[in-house]
Amino acid sequence: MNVVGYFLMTVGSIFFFLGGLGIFRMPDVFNRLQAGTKATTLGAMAFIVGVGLVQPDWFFKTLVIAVLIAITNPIGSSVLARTAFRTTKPEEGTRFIPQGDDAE
Amino acid sequence: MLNLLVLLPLLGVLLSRMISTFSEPLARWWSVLVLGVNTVIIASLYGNWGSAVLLGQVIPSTANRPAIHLALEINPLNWIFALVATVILLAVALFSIRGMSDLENGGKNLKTYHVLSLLLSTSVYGFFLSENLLTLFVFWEFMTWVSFFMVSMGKPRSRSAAMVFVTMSALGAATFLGAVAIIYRLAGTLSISGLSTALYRQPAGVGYGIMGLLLFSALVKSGTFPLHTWLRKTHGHAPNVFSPVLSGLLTKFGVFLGAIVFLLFPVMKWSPQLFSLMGISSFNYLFAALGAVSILVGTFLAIRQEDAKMLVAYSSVSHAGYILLGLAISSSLGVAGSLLHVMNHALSSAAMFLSMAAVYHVAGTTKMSQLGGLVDKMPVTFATYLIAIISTAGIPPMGGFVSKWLLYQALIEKGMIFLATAAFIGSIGSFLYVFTPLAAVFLGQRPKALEHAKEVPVVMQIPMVVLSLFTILLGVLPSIALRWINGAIRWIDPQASWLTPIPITLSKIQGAFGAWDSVLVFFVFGLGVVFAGILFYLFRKNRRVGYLENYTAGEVPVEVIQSPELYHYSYQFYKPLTDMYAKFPSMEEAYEKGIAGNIARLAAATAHIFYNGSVRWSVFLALAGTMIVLGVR
Amino acid sequence: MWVFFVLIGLGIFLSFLRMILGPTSPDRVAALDGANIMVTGLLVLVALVFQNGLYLDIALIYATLSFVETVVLSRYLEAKK
Amino acid sequence: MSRLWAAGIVVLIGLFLFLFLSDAQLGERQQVPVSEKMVQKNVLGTNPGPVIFGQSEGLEEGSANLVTSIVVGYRALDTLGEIMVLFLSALGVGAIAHLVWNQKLQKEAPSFILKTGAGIVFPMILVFGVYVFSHGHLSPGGGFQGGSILAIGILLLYIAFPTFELNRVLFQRLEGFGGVTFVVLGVIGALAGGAFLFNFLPNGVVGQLFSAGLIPILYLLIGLKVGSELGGILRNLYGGE
Amino acid sequence: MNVYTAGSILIFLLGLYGLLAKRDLFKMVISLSVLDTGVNLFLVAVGYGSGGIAPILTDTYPLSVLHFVDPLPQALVLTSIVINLGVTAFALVLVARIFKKHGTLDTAKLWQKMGGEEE
Amino acid sequence: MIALWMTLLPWIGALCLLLFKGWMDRFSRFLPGLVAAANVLLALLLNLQGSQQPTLVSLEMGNWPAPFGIQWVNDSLSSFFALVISLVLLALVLSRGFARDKEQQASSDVYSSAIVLILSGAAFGLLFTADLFNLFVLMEIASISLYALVARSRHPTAPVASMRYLLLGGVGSALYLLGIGVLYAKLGTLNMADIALKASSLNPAALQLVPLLLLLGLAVELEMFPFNAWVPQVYGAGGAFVPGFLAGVSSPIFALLLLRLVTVVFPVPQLRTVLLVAGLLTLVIGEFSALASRRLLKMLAFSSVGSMGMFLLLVSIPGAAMLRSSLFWLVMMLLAKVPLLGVAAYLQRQFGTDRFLELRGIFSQEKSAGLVFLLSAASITGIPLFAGFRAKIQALVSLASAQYWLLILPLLVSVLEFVYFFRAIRWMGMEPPESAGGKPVLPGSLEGFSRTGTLFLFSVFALLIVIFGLFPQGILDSIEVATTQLFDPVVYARAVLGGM
Amino acid sequence: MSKFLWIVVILYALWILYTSSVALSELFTGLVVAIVLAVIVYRIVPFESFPNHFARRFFRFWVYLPVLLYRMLLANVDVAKRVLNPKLPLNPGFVKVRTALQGKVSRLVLSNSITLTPGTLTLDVDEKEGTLLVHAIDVEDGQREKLEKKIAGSFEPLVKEVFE
Ligand code: NA
Ligand code: NA
Repeated sequence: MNVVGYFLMTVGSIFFFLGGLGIFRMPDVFNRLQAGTKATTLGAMAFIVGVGLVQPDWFFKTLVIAVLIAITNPIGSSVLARTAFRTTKPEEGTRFIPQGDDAE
Repeated sequence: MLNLLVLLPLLGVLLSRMISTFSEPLARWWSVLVLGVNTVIIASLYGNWGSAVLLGQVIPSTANRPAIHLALEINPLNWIFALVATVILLAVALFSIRGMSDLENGGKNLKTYHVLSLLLSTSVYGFFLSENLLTLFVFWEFMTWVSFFMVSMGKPRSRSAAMVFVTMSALGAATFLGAVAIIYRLAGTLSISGLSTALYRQPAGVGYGIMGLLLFSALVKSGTFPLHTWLRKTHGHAPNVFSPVLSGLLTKFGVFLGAIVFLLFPVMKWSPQLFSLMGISSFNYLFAALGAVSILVGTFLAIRQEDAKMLVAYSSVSHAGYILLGLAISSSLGVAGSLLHVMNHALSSAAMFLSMAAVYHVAGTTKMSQLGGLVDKMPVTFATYLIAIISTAGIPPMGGFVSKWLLYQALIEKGMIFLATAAFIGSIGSFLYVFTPLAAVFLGQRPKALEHAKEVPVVMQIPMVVLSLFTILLGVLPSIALRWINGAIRWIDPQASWLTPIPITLSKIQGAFGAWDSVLVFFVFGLGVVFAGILFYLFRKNRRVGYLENYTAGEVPVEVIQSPELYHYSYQFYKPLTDMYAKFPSMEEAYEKGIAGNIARLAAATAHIFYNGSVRWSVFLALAGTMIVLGVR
Repeated sequence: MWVFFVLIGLGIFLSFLRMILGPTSPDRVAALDGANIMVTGLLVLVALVFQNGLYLDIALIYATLSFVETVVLSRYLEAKK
Repeated sequence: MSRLWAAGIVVLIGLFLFLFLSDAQLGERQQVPVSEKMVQKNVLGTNPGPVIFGQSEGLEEGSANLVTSIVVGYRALDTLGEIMVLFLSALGVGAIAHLVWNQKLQKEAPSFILKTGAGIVFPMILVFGVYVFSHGHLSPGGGFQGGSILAIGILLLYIAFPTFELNRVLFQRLEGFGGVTFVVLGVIGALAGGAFLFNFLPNGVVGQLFSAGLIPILYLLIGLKVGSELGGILRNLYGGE
Repeated sequence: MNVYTAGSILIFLLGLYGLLAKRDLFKMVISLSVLDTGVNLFLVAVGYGSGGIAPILTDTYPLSVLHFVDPLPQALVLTSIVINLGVTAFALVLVARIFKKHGTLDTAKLWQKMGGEEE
Repeated sequence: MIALWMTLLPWIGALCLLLFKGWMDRFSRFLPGLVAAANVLLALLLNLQGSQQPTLVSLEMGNWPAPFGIQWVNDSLSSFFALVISLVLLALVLSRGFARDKEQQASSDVYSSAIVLILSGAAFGLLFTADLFNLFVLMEIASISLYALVARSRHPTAPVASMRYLLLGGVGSALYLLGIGVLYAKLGTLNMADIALKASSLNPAALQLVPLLLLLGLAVELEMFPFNAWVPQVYGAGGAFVPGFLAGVSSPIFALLLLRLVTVVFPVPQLRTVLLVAGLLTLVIGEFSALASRRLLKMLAFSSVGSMGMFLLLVSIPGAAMLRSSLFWLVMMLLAKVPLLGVAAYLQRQFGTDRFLELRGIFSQEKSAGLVFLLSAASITGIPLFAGFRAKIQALVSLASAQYWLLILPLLVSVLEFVYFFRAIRWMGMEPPESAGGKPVLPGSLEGFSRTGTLFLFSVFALLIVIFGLFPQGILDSIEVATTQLFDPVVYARAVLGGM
Repeated sequence: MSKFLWIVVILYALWILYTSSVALSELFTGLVVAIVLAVIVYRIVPFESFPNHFARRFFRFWVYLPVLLYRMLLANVDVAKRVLNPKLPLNPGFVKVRTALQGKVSRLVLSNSITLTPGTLTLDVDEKEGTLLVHAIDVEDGQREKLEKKIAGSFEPLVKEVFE
């Protein structure tokens, strides 16, 4: 149990780091959000549940936190992305592929 | 009995308001009645010296000092002042029965005026009969407030005059309160008659400090140089019937305070070793000199005035100077002269203002250039004015001469040549200025508008006549008053060598250098006057030449058309003389524009610097304050 | 244990850099959002280190707050535009 | 006034403060008698030994969170004051907010994701809020924190649904209810124990949900009050009226 | 004085600086809340003993004789935070009100705008 | 418990206004008045209790003894001032009720009524509390209420005035809290009595820093220079309640707190030095600024600053006599300032302005307002036999017995005071009215019962000024008892700390 | 099961999980809280109810979850690659993706799933059109149908079975 827990924590923290790196390095806000959201969500889930496994008393609590993050983080990112879409210009070369009907 | 003197007018106020709702004229008579009763009481109190508590603790008692009450006292010194006060108040009240035309015409609320005048009387009785300095102050402030409103009831510019009055009074009050606080700390008592004993062992510096503070307010109130500037404006714009009270009485508040300071704070006791000048302490000499300057300034400024009321106002400055001079010399002759002069000046200046009010009543103005030739229209008024100015100028046989004679005796006794010269110049000057109104108002050519002028009603004549009679009496038999004054001198310090009663008989006064037989002089002068009168009557001219007709015969200057009074001979009557000191900077202007203006500017700057609209600046100030407070260590 | 601290700390640090650098407001908010999730993780780690479950409560609340914060800021930016 | 001035003043204040504080030797305090006794729950001098989580019973003060035992126990009056402050703030905002906003702050319609997401997250937030103020005596939470979380939930609703309008009068009554009940409980304490805010309920076992007497109840009221107050403030900020 | 105290005082000073140097009322209000935060941190720092544990009895720290952090300053800070929150909320609405009324938040301009109404 | 009820009652009232929102809105107009009247009764009861035997009653909140719990102490000083302040509050609340706008929404009236109620509760709490942090909380309640009330005023500068007040108040309370922090770090207690006993064990730096920080915290409400830049605008924003409250309730209360701080808790010489300098500056700058004011409310605001300066000056000097005169000064000034500000606010409301030049000759039309103004001005300038004179003479005697030079500035500025009050009377009372009817009157100007009621309230104060001027013995006796108690910190500490 | 009961159950479950306590007091409080809150949030919660096939939905959920987790893992590996190797070609673009899902919750779950899976991020859902606006790191050749399939195709049926 402990081993699994620490493994998850390790994976989680690595994803945290990667998320940070992604937020830092990616070229525009959408790419940053992409990298950031995926990495931090999975990172948080893994890490927090990992802690829950290391300390089994807390397992359910950590589960609740993980679920909360899993629900809220993508929503937050989507909302922010829409804001970015409406307020900023994406990186050069970004294409817009509309629905068939819109194109005509 | 003593308390009645204050309570009666105070109760009278309430009744006066009630009476005036039925009948306003009746309220005028009511005032006369109240003041009459008070006069009787004061007269009857002579010799029944004592004190009474009016109201409970003003300063509560503490472990080691007794409480200070609002209390009254009557003693030989303040009885004299009270007597003068009640006579003048009564005279003015009587005169007011018909003499308030300026107020009536101005549409002023006479009901309010009666209330105010009774309140003012209350303050006057209370002030002169105070048992302690705090009571004195109470009635003093009382008087200031009431006067503020009474002055404001005058001509349109009287409001700003009242502001000047209040400002000066407040200054005086501030120094007075400072002195009171210090005395209370030192002595634990404020009782006037006990001051001398209570302050006996204090260091000289403190003593002079207190005296300086008190004298400052005395100078303000008495209108003595250099704090005389408020008098002109206030008198010039105050209601006519208020001027005699203001000049004859209210300036005596300051004199009374000066008397307390010089007579009950004996400097000699405190510091005999203090550098002395001409036989008196240099402190006293300073104030004597101030008195002398005041005489000169008052005289020269009076000479320059175009308005009879303002002229009399400045004459008050010069007379305050005489009184201060005598008190500051603090010799028996000086003190007696001063106290006598208080009576003389009160009577004569009240009489002068009343006659001016009478002229106003008839002519609607006191501007000399618009008046003239009233002598045969208003003989009683003319006589009153004539007697008053003779007394004022210090010419025998009127009372004014006797007091001035005593003062000269005192000056010469001490060998004060400079001061005596100043006083003498003042006397000469007063001949000049009292003559201007005499000539311009009563003599000379009568303007067309005054052809149908009539003498004032009898009720107004009575007080003028009575005051004139008193003036003459004080000239003929000054010994009556001097007996009272000797009583006061004895009361002030029974053992003192510096202050002893002056030797008098019924008709004779013994000075330092000779005696004065007033009765004899009176008869001599009386004969002279009668003789001159007969001559005047016999060789009277039949026709007079109008000066306006003569002067405008040729090319008419533009100014003449605009203001013919430029050619009235009273206009710039002493021009060659006044030109000599016209360039002299005006103290009034220096005070108003200089000091008051600068204070106003300073105040505006303060408000602007610390309380401007900037939010950031407020934060800055607060934090700077924090910084400084934290930096205190 | 310090490995976790270092990794998460670096992640937060990088996010903060992005927050400072911007360049657009959504960039900063995105970085803040990312950092907040990492802080949540950090709080859970602190709970483990101190063996004190109370920090989990704090982490939960922090996660909730961070979501609302992100949403509010995005809506604010949208409204401001 | 330039920044330089500002900096100068601040530096000087800082300097003085630092000098004072270093001279005052803040760290020197050896014992804090007041707090020590509060921690031991022995202010009245009746508690014989140490307090043990999950075991000690009938203590003078039954909260496991020592901060809570001060905030809602030993110094509960401050907390009454504190909720009055928040109450005032809500009143003040309510009193001038109608002079501020005439139109809705929100121009853009919110996204579907936000609307739907808010509908799901909001109930969770409420649960957490209630958890926080109902466990205030056992955890770092408390009425104020819980109430704030409730208000955060309301904020989310406002953000997500531009047409959302909370029932203002109901919320104000809730505010009033929370406050009045707090005071009434305090007065009941006075009747029962002779002192305002006397904890007249049994304290139970330290660490259990139903323990610490009045504290959970007070925290519930505070939570309600704070939640509705902050909600009301948000409502006003969000362009009510 | 330890590093926490010093740090909190620095934050306090930062708030002071903001209050002094900023001309925008909104920023001044924010500075005020920074200032308050500094003071609150100071209170916490004052009660903080090194190695102290959060003053809550739990399964893991079940005994009151343990070395808990002084809870009283924390309780005070809790109250103080709420108060600051109340003040700040009100202040922000006030800022909005001022902006609506005068059209600016710049203190210098506000001063000018109000100049006529001042005296 | 009576003391506590004086706070609880208004607070319950405020909470009930919202609890029964919608049902009680009409009632909201009268509730503050009712509560204020009840508080007057409570205060009377408190004083009756005290008159049997002057004791210190310590209220232990939650039965927690000092210094652990919060203590409220009801001594002679606080009971006496509770009575005074409850009376002032009653007048202010009633005049506020009279001045209510007809077109004003009932709901916003609920808000401000609730705020006023909370404010009054906090005011009494400040009088009684013996705990420095509880004091902070109550102080914040009072300040926030005032910020809110000022912000609600319709005067054009009101929001900015409120903002300025808020920013300065915020700085002040932060400094106060910092002081509490240092104090707690050193002594580990917040109870005033406990601190009084332990203060001597503080090291010199702490003993200096703590009182200074606490003083800085109170300075804003004490209207102490340079923390009083908010004063003119906040008073100037007018209203029937706020200026009167500031001058008649809040500054006296904070003055009392300062007194306790200086005499009971920290009798430190440095503190007195700061108070001396600050007092002189406050006095002089306040009075000078008053001289420069062309608006009545601002002039009165500055005058209020000046009298607080005098108070600070008096407090800065040790000794029972000084204490007595400072308390007396406080009461007498309060009695005059409330009607003055009331009349000013009334005039501002009726005629849409409070500039002297625009109010020329207004008293010929508003006779009773004029009379009230006149009597109160007479008192505040220290015209003999008005209440203010008693205070002034005592203060001067006290100052003289400390240092002669202390007399100089107070006396000089008293001349200024004379001048600006007389100037106001001259413009409003003596000058002939100049097209007074031409001014636009506010839509909500008072008529009929409201007008009579408002004027009646302040006439009562004017009457009190005259009565207390002639017969001040009652107040003097109360103050004497209070001073004696205040001067025995050990008794205070024993009473508060019980058997400790 | 009615919507109300669903809400109560979910909230109660949340409470029990979070408190992790079987003490009666906690259970009781939780129940009360769940019921009271359910009343409050009843109108706000976006789903109407899940009327039938509860067991099947529950089973399908456990199919959906591993798929999601697996895709998330893939996504993170992808992120790792791109972050660590910035030279990887980026070919970003916005795509409107049509969805057959009708329910609010299911659409939300879909959009969240898309966000968490490799290279894509949902920006918005157009309720009327039934389309999702998606940002994709690599839009390849810009073929919409292909992209649609790639982005939504794998999740749509799973989500439909669980949440619709
Ligand atoms: Na708690
Ligand atoms: Na708590």
